[in-house]
Amino acid sequence: MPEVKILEEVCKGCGLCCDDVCPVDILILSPDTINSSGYHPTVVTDMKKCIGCGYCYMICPEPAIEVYK
Amino acid sequence: MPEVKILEEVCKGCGLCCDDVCPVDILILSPDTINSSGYHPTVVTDMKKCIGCGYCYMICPEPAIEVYK
Amino acid sequence: MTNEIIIAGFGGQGIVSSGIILAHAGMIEDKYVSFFPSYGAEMRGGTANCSVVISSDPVASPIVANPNIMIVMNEPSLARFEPTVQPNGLFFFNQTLIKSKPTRKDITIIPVEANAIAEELGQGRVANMVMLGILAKKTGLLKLETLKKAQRKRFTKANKEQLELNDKALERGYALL
Amino acid sequence: MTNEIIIAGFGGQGIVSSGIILAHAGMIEDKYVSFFPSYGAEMRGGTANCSVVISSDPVASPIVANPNIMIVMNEPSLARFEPTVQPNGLFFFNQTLIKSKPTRKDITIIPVEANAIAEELGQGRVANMVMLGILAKKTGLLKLETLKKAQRKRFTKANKEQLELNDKALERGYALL
Amino acid sequence: MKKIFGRPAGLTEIIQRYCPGCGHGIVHRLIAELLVELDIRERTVGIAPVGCSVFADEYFNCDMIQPPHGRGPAVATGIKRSRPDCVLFSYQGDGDLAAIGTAETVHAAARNEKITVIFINNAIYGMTGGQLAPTTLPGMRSTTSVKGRDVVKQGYPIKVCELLSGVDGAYYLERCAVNTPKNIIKTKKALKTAFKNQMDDKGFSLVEILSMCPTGWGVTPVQSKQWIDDVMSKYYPLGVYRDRAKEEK
Amino acid sequence: MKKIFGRPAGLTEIIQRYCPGCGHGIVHRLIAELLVELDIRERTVGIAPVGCSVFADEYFNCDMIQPPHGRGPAVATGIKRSRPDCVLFSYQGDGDLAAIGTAETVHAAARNEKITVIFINNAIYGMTGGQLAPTTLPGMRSTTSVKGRDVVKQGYPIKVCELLSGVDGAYYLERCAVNTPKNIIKTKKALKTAFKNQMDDKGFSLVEILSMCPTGWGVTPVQSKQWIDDVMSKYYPLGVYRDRAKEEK
Amino acid sequence: MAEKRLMYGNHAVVEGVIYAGCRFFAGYPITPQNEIPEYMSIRMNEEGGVFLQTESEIAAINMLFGAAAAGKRAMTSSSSPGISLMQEGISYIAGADMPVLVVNVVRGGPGLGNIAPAQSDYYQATRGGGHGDYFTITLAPHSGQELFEFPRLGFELAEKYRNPALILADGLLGQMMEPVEFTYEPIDPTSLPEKEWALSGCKGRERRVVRSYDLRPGKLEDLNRRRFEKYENIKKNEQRFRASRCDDADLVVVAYGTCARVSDAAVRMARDRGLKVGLLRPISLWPFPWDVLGDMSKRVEHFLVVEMSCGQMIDDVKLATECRSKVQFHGRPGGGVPTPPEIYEKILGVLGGTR
Amino acid sequence: MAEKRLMYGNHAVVEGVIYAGCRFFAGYPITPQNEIPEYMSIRMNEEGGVFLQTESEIAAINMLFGAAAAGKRAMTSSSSPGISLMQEGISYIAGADMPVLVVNVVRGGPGLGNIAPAQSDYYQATRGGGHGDYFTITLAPHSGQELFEFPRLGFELAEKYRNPALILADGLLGQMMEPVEFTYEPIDPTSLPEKEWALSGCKGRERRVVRSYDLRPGKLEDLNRRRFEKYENIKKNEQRFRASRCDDADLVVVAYGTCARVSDAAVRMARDRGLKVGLLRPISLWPFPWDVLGDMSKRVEHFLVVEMSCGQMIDDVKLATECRSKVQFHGRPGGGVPTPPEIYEKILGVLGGTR
Ligand SMILES: Cc1ncc(C[n+]2csc(CCOP(=O)(O)OP(=O)(O)O)c2C)c(N)n1
Ligand SMILES: Cc1ncc(C[n+]2csc(CCOP(=O)(O)OP(=O)(O)O)c2C)c(N)n1
Ligand code: SF4
Ligand code: SF4
Ligand code: SF4
Ligand code: SF4
Repeated sequence: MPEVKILEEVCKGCGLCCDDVCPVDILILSPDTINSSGYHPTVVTDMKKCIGCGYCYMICPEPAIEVYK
Repeated sequence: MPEVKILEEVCKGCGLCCDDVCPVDILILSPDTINSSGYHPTVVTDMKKCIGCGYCYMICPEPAIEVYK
Repeated sequence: MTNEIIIAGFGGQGIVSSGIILAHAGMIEDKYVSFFPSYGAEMRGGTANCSVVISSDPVASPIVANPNIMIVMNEPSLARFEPTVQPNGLFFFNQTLIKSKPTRKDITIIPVEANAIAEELGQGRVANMVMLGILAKKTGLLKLETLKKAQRKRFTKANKEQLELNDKALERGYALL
Repeated sequence: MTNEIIIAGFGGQGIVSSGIILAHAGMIEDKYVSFFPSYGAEMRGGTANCSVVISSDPVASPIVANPNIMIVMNEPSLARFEPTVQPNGLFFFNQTLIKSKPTRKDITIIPVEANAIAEELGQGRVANMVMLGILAKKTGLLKLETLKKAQRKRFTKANKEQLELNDKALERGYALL
Repeated sequence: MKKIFGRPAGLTEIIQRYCPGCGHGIVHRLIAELLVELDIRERTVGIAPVGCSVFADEYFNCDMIQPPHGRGPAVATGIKRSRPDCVLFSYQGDGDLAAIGTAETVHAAARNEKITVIFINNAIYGMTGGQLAPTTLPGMRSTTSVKGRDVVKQGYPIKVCELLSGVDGAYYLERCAVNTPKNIIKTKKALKTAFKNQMDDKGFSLVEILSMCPTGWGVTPVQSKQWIDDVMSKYYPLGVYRDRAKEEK
Repeated sequence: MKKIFGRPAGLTEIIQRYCPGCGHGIVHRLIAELLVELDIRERTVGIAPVGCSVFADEYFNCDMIQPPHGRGPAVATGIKRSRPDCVLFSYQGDGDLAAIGTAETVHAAARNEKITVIFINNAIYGMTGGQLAPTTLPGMRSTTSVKGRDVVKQGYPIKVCELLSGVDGAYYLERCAVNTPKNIIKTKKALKTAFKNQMDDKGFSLVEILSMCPTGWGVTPVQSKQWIDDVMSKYYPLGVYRDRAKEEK
Repeated sequence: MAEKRLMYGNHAVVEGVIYAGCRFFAGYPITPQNEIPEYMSIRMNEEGGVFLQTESEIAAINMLFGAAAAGKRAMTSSSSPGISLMQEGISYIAGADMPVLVVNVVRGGPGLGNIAPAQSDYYQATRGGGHGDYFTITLAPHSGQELFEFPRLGFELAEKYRNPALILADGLLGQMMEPVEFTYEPIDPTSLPEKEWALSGCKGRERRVVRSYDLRPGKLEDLNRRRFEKYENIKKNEQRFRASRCDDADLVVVAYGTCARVSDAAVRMARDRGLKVGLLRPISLWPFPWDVLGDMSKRVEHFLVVEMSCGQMIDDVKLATECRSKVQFHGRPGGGVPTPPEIYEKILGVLGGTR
Repeated sequence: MAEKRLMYGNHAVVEGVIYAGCRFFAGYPITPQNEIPEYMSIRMNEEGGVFLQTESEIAAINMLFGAAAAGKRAMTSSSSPGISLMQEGISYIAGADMPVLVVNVVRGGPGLGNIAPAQSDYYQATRGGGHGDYFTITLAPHSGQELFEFPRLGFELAEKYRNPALILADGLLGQMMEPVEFTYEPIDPTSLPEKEWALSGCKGRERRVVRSYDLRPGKLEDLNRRRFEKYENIKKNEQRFRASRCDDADLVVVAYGTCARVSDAAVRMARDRGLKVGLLRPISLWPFPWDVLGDMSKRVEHFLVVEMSCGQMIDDVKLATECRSKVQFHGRPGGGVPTPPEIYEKILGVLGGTR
């Protein structure tokens, strides 16, 4: 089962991965967390659904996302 | 009857007008004359034939040619 | 007497506006003033800060390295700017957003619930005005009325409600001490 | 002793070659020499000229303003350069092509039928060599043999016949006096 | 579990200073991936522009040089001619490449210089604060065209692929975008071709990439992504503009 | 008898310093005729390049300025924007316009600057002594390509009309020649259109003119005239490359 | 009294340019002067002037050449690397005797350097960074007020002498806000007299030519000599400076622009402690105020030159004071800005060293 | 003795460059140095080197930046206007501490000027015509022989100090023919050591970065200070000059390049007439031979500076002699070349004036 890891401190909360990029729609910007640069990083809402397509990684400018399988 | 006047001192003897430009072929570079810049200027061989088309004037870079009618 | 002020925080917290309003207020009260934004144009990200000088003498350099008055609006700026304050300086900090505590003993620490008060007034954005209010009171540097005038010079396109809200925030800050 | 030479004529008369051969010959005879072409690269048309200096001392400036030796190959150059020659200077001129007569009394005028002699030898182009020959003899500045060597350095791609023709022209010039 | 996607070895560990949602980071990563995949990282010299990506010389894990604004292709030429075995890429923004660097770009193409040019078209001057770029769309606002680009006074945008299509020397020209995963995959393919052309000693290859600049455009990152689809790529059509490898077949 | 052809009043009386058979003189005369025919001589400001025709500032009988090498279009822009009623022409050679001046040319076109550019393509640097020009043909000899232009090392020529065809702003582009009376007549027509476009406030008009440089080419004037027919115009096809007036209809 | 406005230095320049009746700007963005083209684009639009964001600094300076030749007041602004690119153009403009105004908001160099304030383009500005014998009239403002006033002065001098004028500021002056007083009425551009050399079409007059070359033998030499007569006039008439507390000074600090502000504070510190220290602030850097420094050197023992560079203006101070006084230097290169205490320390060092 | 060849100065430079082991040339034609690219195109072809005729001088200097960063000896040549266009690039190269060789065959200026020989780019060469604090090592040949030899010297100094080097010649030196002796064997470029900073791909080592900026607070200042330590070393070690007949001189003529040749003849004239006159010829213009002039000024009463300009090097002579001697000037701007009698007259004037 694939797994996505968000590097919380690297993420700038741009939200590019959260929009319509993830085919199973499991990424959102965390409303509560705030990292030390002041950004709300992405969080995974339901890891089980991840299909490991890597689209989120692909669009992440930092990259703050790793995908494992 | 049209008439062509070559400004001998202005002509640089390039010969552009003498080649196949004149439809009645009456222009040649004078082999004997030499102007003060050291050029052999164009001369008219047979003025009567001139049809006043102005082609010689047109191609002359200086212009060292005048056409009268 | 020369007052050298730094205001620091995140972009979006009205850092630049606060600085300009302070400088403007100083000008209205016929002092020598200057405002200087931090270099940022060829740098992306990070925090924002600006320098304000209000003085009885012509301003030498508008760049403040060691402020005698410091306003800190967010967590990262606390760590960065606390060490720079002059001994016996005033250190205003936004207690609502900042978890850590300043540690220096040789400066006067003034915690302010700037964002909490601003939220109370209905708009987090006016936290900076709360800060300016308390600064004016604590330092005696500027009149409250002058700050009210000055903010009107800055926000020339704001509507009446907003301007009045700003006034209120200034007043609340001014009343804190 | 410094000899300052100008050679002037139409482009195509071998002005530059003559100058370089002279300088080269001077170098072979272990004199200080220089050659300088007239500015022309950003000017079109007109006549060509060059300066040669052959001296027992290092050459100060390779640009000759007032030659003590002048070679004039065509009509327009006569008018232009006659006035520049130093008093008591030598003035060689190509009588074949030049109708006018030099008028100065304070210089030595040496008319040369350079082109006529060259045509006799079968090639108008070697008129410049005739001039170099007579110059060498008249001034005693250079040996005939050196000029022959020097022209070979200049025309590295010429065939044997041409080189020998050049030699002949040099000799004819040399023999003129 | 194995990491199947993650920071490529072609990038250094340094955290990039771009704004949130900036397209530069995406393109950086694609290049970095190719440096590894094509096994050229150790013989590559990269060129950072003057622009937001001036810091690219810190971000790419290979030899780098940072020349004057707009002169990347000239510097690349100097290096490539000196060391033909090196792989050269010149990374440039639209101010850098299509304004001040116009002559260097056109002539590197005309010389068919064997280099790879990566051209980030974000329709704005990012670094200096959002001024009009040669690629700013008609009517689009910038800090020097606050009422929108007025083509009568400020002229028409430069379309770089179209312009270079008029240059015989250019070997490969393609326009891509990095606003969606699909476009990003295409961009990577184009970049790969552009590097391969150089490795095969073919010639001048330029990939133009429509790229988000939320800060300069004054929109959110997500809006910026959408704007490329809705507006920008209509004005700057994606596709291959020159492929001499194909033409020669 | 009446003089029907002769030195036009648009030229000064000064005898031009060009080599025998040089095409510059022909183009000068055509422009000079138009200054009179279009009645614009008294409101024209002409721009001389750096090149053999640097002396054009002595030859045209109108206000003239002589700017740095390649910057004619920028200087023209400065004047035109300051005095929109003036008619501006920038006269430039291939080194001036297509080498050092590439950026200024492309961007004046992109701005659709309301000026007339007259571009003398003689495939060589005349003034400096016959070096390779950006327009020197493949295989053609010059003093810096004594064995002929090697496209692998020295790149391909720039085709200016083709290049500018990729620029949206350009309003009118035509390539002509002055090697025969017929071509000269066409050239005059093109120049007339280029001036008219400006007078009608239309926009950037450039006429490229294939022109003889017997000195630089190392041939006789008559051979040079022939070479344009036989070789040069094959490589640089004559014709209209852009005419927005027609397209708009 | 005129209205006071709290303004960015970069905005003050723009207003100064507009007030000077200039309606032609061409330039290319570069930090730390981006606020100039940005604000200028708005102001020129309001005033019906020409605003051109160019493809490069080279295009910009040449557009100025054109606009000036057309008889118009024309200006550009940039920062160090961009000004380097303009050197050929400036040399041409000087060679054609055309008046233009160039503003350099200097940053740290060489190369890309940084965007911090600097004074390391002094040589370039005062010695002609371009080729050939020429000078540009160079003014060094030290406040928002002068940034507003110097564009007018610059144009007036440029036109009076038909020569390019330069304003040498720095990132600190450009990006700071200060009160600025609009001390005079805006000039109506249509009220400026037509230039008798301007290109405008030759209707009703002889044709005119603007050029910077003369290939006829000796002619360029004559032209250069005439230009240097003009330069002698400028040197005689236009040396500008502000001297404060110099009358009884044992030590005079020489500093311009930002360094003059900072030095002024240091001098005040020194005076507070009873030290006889003064400040000479060159306002025109070319012509440099040689004369006043020459005079002063007859009675002042020490000069301390303070620059944000490794030492450039110091050449002129030495040349002006002709070895009559001791000339010391304090410099901060690469974007460093000196502080008053730092300069005060240096003053103490110099004075201490002699006691 | 090595073979002597009668050569154009411009060709001598080319052979000097080839003999120095340089195999990279990029440049753009301009009179009076067109023979350099022309002959270079042939020689580089023969030697398998790189010859690039560029689209502009800006492209050329930046190609040099690239080639130098790649660790290769690289050179360009141009004349005044073209060198002005290179100022930004040279500033970057200096800021990145890269060695390149630039030849300026100076012509009359400013602007398009003319194509006659001149020395009016002295300021630009020695004061850094570009922005920021930097200097370029500047050599002034006065003969075909030195035009052949100085490229090697230039590269060696440039590499030793990692700094651009400049050869300042003029149209007279470039276009005259003189005998040139090939005094040393050509250097095989493959024998030159690899630079430990060159860009070549990071195989087997840390990656390398060549840049001229540092935006971190204070860092650029440090970098500049370190560069100025380097400059102090250069000043200490590399002042080059030729002094002749100076030992007993009452008057020393100071002149470089063409003016030195001409002055030498004038000095000989003066000596012939029993006047105690000498010649000091600066060979390095930066670093200027301050020290020897400083020494001389302790015993020489008069200096006469001769330049083909309105007076630029005279600043350095004044700074070096520190008012101990009288410094006079004779100049010919705009392409004028002084003659020996003219300088001799001036010498008489100076000496006469004191008797
Ligand atoms: C010679 C010169 N001119 C201007 C600048 C200022 N400058 C820095 S980056 C830039 C443009 C940036 O825009 P772009 O190339 O589109 O890149 P982006 O920042 O958008 O990625 C400019 C004008 C400079 N550094 N040097
Ligand atoms: C900045 C600068 N670089 C180079 C030159 C030298 N230069 C003068 S004219 C010219 C090129 C001439 O060729 P072209 O433009 O084709 O005109 P042509 O002479 O053939 O008519 C060059 C390179 C110069 N004057 N200024
Ligand atoms: S006018 Fe026509 S016919 Fe008469 S000479 Fe000229 S070309 Fe010949
Ligand atoms: S075209 Fe003109 S210059 Fe040439 S030969 Fe004929 S008349 Fe003479
Ligand atoms: S300004 Fe634009 S291009 Fe620059 S970092 Fe921000 S988003 Fe990216
Ligand atoms: S060199 Fe060529 S372009 Fe120049 S004048 Fe001669 S023929 Fe004409």
